[in-house]
Amino acid sequence: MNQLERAIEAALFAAEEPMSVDALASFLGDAEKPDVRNALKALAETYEKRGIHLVERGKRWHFETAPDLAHLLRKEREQVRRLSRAATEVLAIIAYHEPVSRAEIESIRGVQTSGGTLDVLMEAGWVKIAGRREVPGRPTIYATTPEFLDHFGLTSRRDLPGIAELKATGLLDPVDDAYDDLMGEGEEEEPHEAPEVEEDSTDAA
Amino acid sequence: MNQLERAIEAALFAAEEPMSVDALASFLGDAEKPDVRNALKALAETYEKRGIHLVERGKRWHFETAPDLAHLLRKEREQVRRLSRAATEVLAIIAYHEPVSRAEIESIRGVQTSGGTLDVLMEAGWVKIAGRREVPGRPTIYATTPEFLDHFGLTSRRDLPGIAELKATGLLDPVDDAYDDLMGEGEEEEPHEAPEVEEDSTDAA
Amino acid sequence: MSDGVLFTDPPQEESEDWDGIAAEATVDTDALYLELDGWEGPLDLLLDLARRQKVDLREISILALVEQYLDYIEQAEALKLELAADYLVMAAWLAYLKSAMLLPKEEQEDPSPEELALKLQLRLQRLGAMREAAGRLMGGDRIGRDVFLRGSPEGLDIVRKTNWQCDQFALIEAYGRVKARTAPAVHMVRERPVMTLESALDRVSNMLGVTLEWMELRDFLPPHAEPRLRKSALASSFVAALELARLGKAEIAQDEVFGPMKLRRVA
Repeated sequence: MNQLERAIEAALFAAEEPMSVDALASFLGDAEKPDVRNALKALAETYEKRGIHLVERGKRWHFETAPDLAHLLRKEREQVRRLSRAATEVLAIIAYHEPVSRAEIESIRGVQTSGGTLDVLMEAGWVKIAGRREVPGRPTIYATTPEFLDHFGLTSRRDLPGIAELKATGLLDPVDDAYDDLMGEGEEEEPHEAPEVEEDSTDAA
Repeated sequence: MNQLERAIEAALFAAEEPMSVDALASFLGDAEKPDVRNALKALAETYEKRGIHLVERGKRWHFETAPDLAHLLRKEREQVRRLSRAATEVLAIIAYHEPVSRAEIESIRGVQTSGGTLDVLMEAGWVKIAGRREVPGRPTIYATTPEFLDHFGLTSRRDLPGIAELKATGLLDPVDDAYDDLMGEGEEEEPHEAPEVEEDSTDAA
Repeated sequence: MSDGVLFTDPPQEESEDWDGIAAEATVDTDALYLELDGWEGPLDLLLDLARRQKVDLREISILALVEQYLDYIEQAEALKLELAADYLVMAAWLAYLKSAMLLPKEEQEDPSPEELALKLQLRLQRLGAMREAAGRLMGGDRIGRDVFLRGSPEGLDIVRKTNWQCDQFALIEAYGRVKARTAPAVHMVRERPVMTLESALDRVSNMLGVTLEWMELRDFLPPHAEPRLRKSALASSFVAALELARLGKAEIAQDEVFGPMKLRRVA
């Protein structure tokens, strides 16, 4: 085990927040980023079978306890705050479709979404406003945060359960697009109420 | 690595306080204390050379970062600042009169000197406490340091220009006389109504 | 996507995160159940009904679904339950869809009932997919529930250090400034040729006592005085004259503006 690995191990252990490769490199002074990356990988491997794991969540690294020990550690600990079903669904829709406007969320759920639901998600730090869509009305669009990936144990958005299949089967496409696809070529030019969502490229490694 | 070791590792990692063998044994349910003790020893050994150490302090165990990495975990952020006018004056007085007490500094400057000013000079490493004067009240006395000479490019304090030289260069002339000299003869004798102002402009270039 | 993957029953443990609605868990299919408060809108109810058909949503019979929904709304009405407007709107729309689907094709208007049915099906698929995804998301290793962070991290110390700057000239200049400022100040008061008001008052009243004639102010000034003393004497004598006039000891006269000011004793 080299000094860099030791230093990274100690820094991540002591840090109050997950740290990115950049943050680690600059914190450790003269460390080169590729070296930091390699050291992180080596460390993650070392810890793989231990009671503590070193994990990457949204490009940031932190130590956490091994998931299989949850039953031991869960007792006496405060339960994670329960999300309402509505909030859970809205969060999933944002995560799988991001960035997405409230109207788009509502069109998928078939029901109005109360502002409170989005507030809860933003307060939890899992959802943030990601700007406005440049269409008439300039609706606010929402996206997930690194804390979201952190909390749900996802390395990146590509880790979202089943997202590849959902994409492949077109279940993330707006209904009208899917309909046109099914009909072969779209004979009737239908207005797309939900414009094509731009894929968030920030976490495409 | 056995399950007990993994569990202890995770428990100590997640614990908010160091844990005794008893506490660990009861936390982990049915663990026998000797087993816990052995597992702790094995873990401590495993971590011995790593960036994190498992240590026993007063019969309670916890993880901490390796002591030799302390310097790495403290990041110093340097910031260049110009010494304020007040601090420069105090420094000059100490340099010319050392060792000197704060009361003496104040009497030479003619204004009160805040303790913060001396702190700044000591933080800069240019001034140190040089003991106490053996007079009633035993005031602390201050003197300059070798770093002071270093920073100001002086071989010794004798390199500081003397009063005679200061006079010759006009640095000791009262401002009004110097003004009169510049203006030819001084017809109007103006009262000095503005008392000396304690300046604290840190960024006066 | 393999059949049924999206709509397998979500693992039981997920329901702990679902806020008391848990349609799947609490519902006995055979019993009459009405949970309109629990369903978030008609689409939700439709999806639930569709899942009861236990087939892939792509093969669901929209007609059967419509009938179930309408039955359902009817039952609710029979029980005199308050129905949210959007449930009734959906019921009306579905009733229309149903009738359109039962009518011969030629009489259809655009959009065709098939299109409407297909789109409804697509919507249900999407909602179902998201519901499934939400369940799997919540079932992941969540911090604070499945994995735990360090209990009390020391934190990384960031020590702010100031690098103070100053140079020799500034130092010496500062000392010069202090010395200059605090050097014992000896004030030399220069002697000035002035006539005070008191002496002017004495002088003018003495001179007035000599005669009863008008005298010009000028005549009271000391002869051969240097110009600066003369100026001062003029000012003081003028004020002295005013003072004597005020006391009733003298009269003042001036024939023209800026003319010579004359003074005489009051008899």
